[in-house]
Amino acid sequence: MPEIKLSENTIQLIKNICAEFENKENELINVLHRVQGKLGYLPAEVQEVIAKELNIGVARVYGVVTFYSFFTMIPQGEFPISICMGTACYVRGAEQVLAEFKRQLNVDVGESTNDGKFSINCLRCVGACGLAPVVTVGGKVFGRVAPSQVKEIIAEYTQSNSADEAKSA
Amino acid sequence: MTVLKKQVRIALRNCGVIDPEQIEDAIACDAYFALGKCLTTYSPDEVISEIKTSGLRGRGGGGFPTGLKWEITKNVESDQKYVVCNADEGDPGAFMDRSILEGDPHSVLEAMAICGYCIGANTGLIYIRAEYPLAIQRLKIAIKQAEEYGLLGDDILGSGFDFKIEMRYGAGAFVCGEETALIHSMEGLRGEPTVKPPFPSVSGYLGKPTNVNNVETFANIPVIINKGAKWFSRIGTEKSKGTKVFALAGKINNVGLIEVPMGTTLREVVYEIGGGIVNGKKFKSVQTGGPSGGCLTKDFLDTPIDYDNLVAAGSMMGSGGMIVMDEDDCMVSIAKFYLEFTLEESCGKCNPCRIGNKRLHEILTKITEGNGTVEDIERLKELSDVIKDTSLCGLGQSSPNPVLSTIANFEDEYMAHVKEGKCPAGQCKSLLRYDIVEDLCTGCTLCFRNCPVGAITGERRLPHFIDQSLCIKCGVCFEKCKFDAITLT
Amino acid sequence: MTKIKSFDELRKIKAKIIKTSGEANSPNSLIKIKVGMATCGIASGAGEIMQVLVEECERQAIDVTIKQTGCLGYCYAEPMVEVQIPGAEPVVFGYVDKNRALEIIGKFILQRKPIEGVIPVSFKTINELN
Amino acid sequence: MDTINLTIDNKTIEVKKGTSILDAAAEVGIEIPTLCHMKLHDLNIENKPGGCRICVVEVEGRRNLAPACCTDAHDGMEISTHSLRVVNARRTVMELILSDHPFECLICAKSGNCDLQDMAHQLGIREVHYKGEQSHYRADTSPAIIREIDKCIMCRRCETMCNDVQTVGVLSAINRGFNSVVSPAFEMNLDHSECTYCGQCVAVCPTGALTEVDETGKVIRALADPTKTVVVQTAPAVRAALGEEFGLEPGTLVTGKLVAALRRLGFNHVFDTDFAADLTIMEEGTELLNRLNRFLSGDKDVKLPILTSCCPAWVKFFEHQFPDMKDIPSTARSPMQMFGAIAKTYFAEKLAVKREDLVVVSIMPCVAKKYERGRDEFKVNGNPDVDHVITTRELAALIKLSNIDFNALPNEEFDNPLGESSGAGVIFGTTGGVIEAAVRTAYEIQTKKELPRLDFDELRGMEGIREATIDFDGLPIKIGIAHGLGNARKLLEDIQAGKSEFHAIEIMSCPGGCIGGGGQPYHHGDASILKKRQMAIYREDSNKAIRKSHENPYIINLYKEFLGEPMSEKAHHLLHTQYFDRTEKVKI
Repeated sequence: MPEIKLSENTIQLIKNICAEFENKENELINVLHRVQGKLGYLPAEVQEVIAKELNIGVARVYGVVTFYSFFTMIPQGEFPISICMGTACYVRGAEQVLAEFKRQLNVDVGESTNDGKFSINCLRCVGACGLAPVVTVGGKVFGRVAPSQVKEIIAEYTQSNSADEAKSA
Repeated sequence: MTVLKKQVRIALRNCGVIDPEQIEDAIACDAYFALGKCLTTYSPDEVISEIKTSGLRGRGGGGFPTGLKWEITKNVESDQKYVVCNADEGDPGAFMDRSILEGDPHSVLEAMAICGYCIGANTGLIYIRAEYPLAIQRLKIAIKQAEEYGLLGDDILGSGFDFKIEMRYGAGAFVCGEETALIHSMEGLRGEPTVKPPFPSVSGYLGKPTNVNNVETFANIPVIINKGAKWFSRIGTEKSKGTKVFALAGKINNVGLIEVPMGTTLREVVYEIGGGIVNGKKFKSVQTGGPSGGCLTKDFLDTPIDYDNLVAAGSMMGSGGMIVMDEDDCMVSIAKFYLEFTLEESCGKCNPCRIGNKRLHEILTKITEGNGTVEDIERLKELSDVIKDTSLCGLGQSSPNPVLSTIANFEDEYMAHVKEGKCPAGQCKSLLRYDIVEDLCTGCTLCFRNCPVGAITGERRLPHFIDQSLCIKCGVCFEKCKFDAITLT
Repeated sequence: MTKIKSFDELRKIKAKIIKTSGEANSPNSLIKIKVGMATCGIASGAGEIMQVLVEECERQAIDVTIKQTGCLGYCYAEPMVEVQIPGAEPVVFGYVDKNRALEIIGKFILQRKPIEGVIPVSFKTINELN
Repeated sequence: MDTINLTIDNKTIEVKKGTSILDAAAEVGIEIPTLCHMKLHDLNIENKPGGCRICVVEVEGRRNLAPACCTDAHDGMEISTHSLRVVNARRTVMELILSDHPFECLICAKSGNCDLQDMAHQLGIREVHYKGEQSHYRADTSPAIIREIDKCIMCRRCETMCNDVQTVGVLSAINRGFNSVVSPAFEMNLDHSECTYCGQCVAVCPTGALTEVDETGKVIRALADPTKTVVVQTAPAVRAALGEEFGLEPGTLVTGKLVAALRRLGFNHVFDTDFAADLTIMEEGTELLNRLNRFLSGDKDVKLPILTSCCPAWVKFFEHQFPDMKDIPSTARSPMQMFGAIAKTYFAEKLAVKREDLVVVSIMPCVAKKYERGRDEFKVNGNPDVDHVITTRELAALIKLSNIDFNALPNEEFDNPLGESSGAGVIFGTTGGVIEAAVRTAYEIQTKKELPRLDFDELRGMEGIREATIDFDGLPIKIGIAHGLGNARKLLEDIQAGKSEFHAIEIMSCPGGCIGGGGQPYHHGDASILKKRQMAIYREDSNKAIRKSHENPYIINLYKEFLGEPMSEKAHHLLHTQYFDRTEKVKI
């Protein structure tokens, strides 16, 4: 378990969120949503603070975090890639698109690349079934994605970033 | 151009018509009029009786009579009751509820208040997927605007009836569509279902009587009140009244959201509304009911769609996903796809679902990889029956449906996999083989240069070869070859 | 905003809203443009289309009301734009990109000439059903 | 209507409304097999997740099979508990469970005592038709409990005990679907958690997923080492339960055979923790009276109530959960640790054996004792006062391993000087016993009068929280008793809130006290066994010639020869301890 030291500010932030929900244990999921919204993920130390604030066992918090796929204990990549695996996308080839992303980035679902740039996740139906198969990168939606386009999509983000670096250099 | 109007928009009546973020737009379309009518003219019992007469059944999948559910909850004595709107739409390929919430949130808020009035609850909770940010935002705006107008809150329309609505968020668990799991999730617990009875109507959120209905069910309520139960019950079939919203997707031209009267046939949906199959391919099957449903063949194209006919045909209404498949879709793979889904979404509480679905999936994988036997198909059937018979909640009780219905309707495809080692749809990669026809290959090296794994070798201007042990069957060479020199068997 | 105190008051408010926004088909009211802005539409670029329509109408000083709306169900043809010219039936356009958006204003609205991409309405409303 | 009629396997019966199908069937002698379900009637503990699906039955007119444990019987129901459909389903579910379970029965710690194994046998499983991936997790070894959760079948009994009964909250189901399993937070080891090692999870686990750390090997090696003098002490609750391991009726007292067996195993001196329990009463009773008299004389600094401190799981519990109250419990060490301290000083001196060459082995009904003996404050220069702790179950294994025909053994007596005990020492083994023992001594010291009676029935029983007022010759002393840490929590929260009126509270972690300890023979869900053990303990007490700790001549002698008087400096050094704040501090 990697030990992350939380800053005083982070702890205060978590305490404030818990307090907003009156430190009620049945608000656990709402609290987790808010905290993940602020921090991006829910490392163990964060869960410990939440458990203490809501006066429940940390095992219960962990049990809830691991039950719901929306919660993550791993920091997301700078550009989180989500491949829709809804049925509409599946029958239109989402599996092949996912395989290509995994191959190109050499990471598995739920993992981030070593440079922290990309992470891959699957999700169920973003509601753009008319554009199946659909891939989202950050907030941007790519529709009707073919495996052959995967390289371009990744390049769009690696290049834009290296361009920024060039500028700042 | 004249188009036959096969669709009837009741639940979707205001979607695409009003600005969902302007309550005035909704009011112009009679929003909160049904609530007004109930509060001023009807007693709770009269409203419930009207809903019962309308014949409205739950649109979330089960098809339980809505009026009866309200009546049961009303009849339980308690100091506190709750109305819950189940907006945890989790079926892959279904987006009916999201469209309603994004297009006409007030229809749901109004109906929840009516329900509260009927059962004696003053608090409503909407349990919505966190994956629906736009719907959440619009609901929040709608609640705020309704409160500002006094259409939610204390003493609504001067009637003395108080009703407030709060939001609760799902966090990515399909099983939370099951009402006991949903309630546990709202209580900050793992979304594990519990054995019913007790039903939520008796003991639900925080142990209080709780009426849970789905978004589409609620969206129908104001129309029933405004237009009358008789008007509503004229639409549909004998036992399934009104309309049903479907998310039509898959290999169909007009992918989209449709609302059709109960009793419309699949043929009308697929060919008239859906515009037929993409690229003129052959229709193979329609999957309804999501991971709990089944696959219907062309033999059912003329079956009128309603709750009972779909069950009789080996599928179910479900929440309304409708996925069209063509000749390129392998039905064994489709069954496997749905199993993968249930496997991931099973809560793990009961053994048949936790372990049984895993074993089903393993057997299906074995078949799609060409290692299956005829006995495996029997095994699938036996295990499916036990999982259905013994699982704790609806998820496990219906999870083998895609397997059973594909075996029942497409046994020949299963047999082709296990007996001949062939996937008739050409989808199971392990059963595919790409070869280069020596005589046709010009040695242009295009396939060689495009192969992602270096499985193709050969000298320029001489025939190339595919190393089968390296080939990942991606099909790039097949697509790239300009001389049709690559065969797929 | 004042709270509505009775059902009667709600009825009056409805009448007032309809009056101010103009009867749908009265020839005197404004041209109305609706853009389908559900998740599906937004994912297909409805936001940009909205932008283009607003800017173009401002540029050409055309008096219209443009508003967002929910899903009409034609996901395959997103983004969707519905135009209602006073006195006429509303027309729904699908597959709207920037060019078609400009065409809707330049050709369909200003010149009242038919353009490509009309999606036939395939449903009845509750008021059509008796 | 209060009763309903139904038929089960063609037998018509009348039962009370609200009876489950499982209980209704039991009334006509039909035992529907269960796996996850567990109901400890007298203790008000029930685990009923309805998850294993072994107890499914066929109900006429119902679409699917019904779980008998959590389906109420209804009027007119026609139920079949062994139709082809039921048997087929039940066996298939069992095969599925086995398909995700290691086939290690031959070498599993739970072999012969495993509910899963029994069920597979009962259902006649001869082949597992479903094969596939099995779950694999890292094994976790803590000082007291081993978790091999490859063997977890998700019955959730441990969760019920840890969370609902004990309110320790260390365990939770984690993950989802096939990957779900019961685990501490972040899948860390138990020793990183707030686990008290009470062992109630071990006591109810139906498989080998949770077991105690086995120390029998170490004991065998110590016994075989000619350079060591090995002494053994046995806790009071052991003698009331050990017989069960050898087929004797629950509640059979086997004190004499126990002594004989230990002697045959090769222990040099067979002593009794009951002796140390008497010593505990001398110290704790004195401490109680000190605090009480200071309180009565108006001392505002004195803290009351005083809480007992013999239970190591309870000690760890308040160190984690109520560190602000760590000055309230008595500072007296547990009897086991007092014994160790006296054995390695007083007795070692008597034998003229070096501390390092004296090995103290404890036979305990408890797994937390394995943890307690390792606490740093109970070591001298790294040498622990107690070297090894084995449970009642481990002792039984050791006896069997050594080819001793337990039931044929004669009754023998404990050795002296650390083997003689009063009846007060014996009743330490049950809930309410420690405080009753304390009352017997404290009364006579305080009032300087002889007790008019020795049996305090008002302190006995199985209710989770009990209270009584004992008349100390005109001075009413209010006493509270809690067993089960959830019940203890309630009393502690009252104290925290300033609402407690008790002068003294006895707390035992395990339901029933030590007789229901995590190291006792498995009760397999039959709580009546605990009652029988409790009866045996009280029987042993009433059979004793001496029934008050301060009248134990060896105790009197120990003070005279060695300790001086209760709470003396020497007693303080050897017999008292301190507590620590164990709350996890989040790193900043």
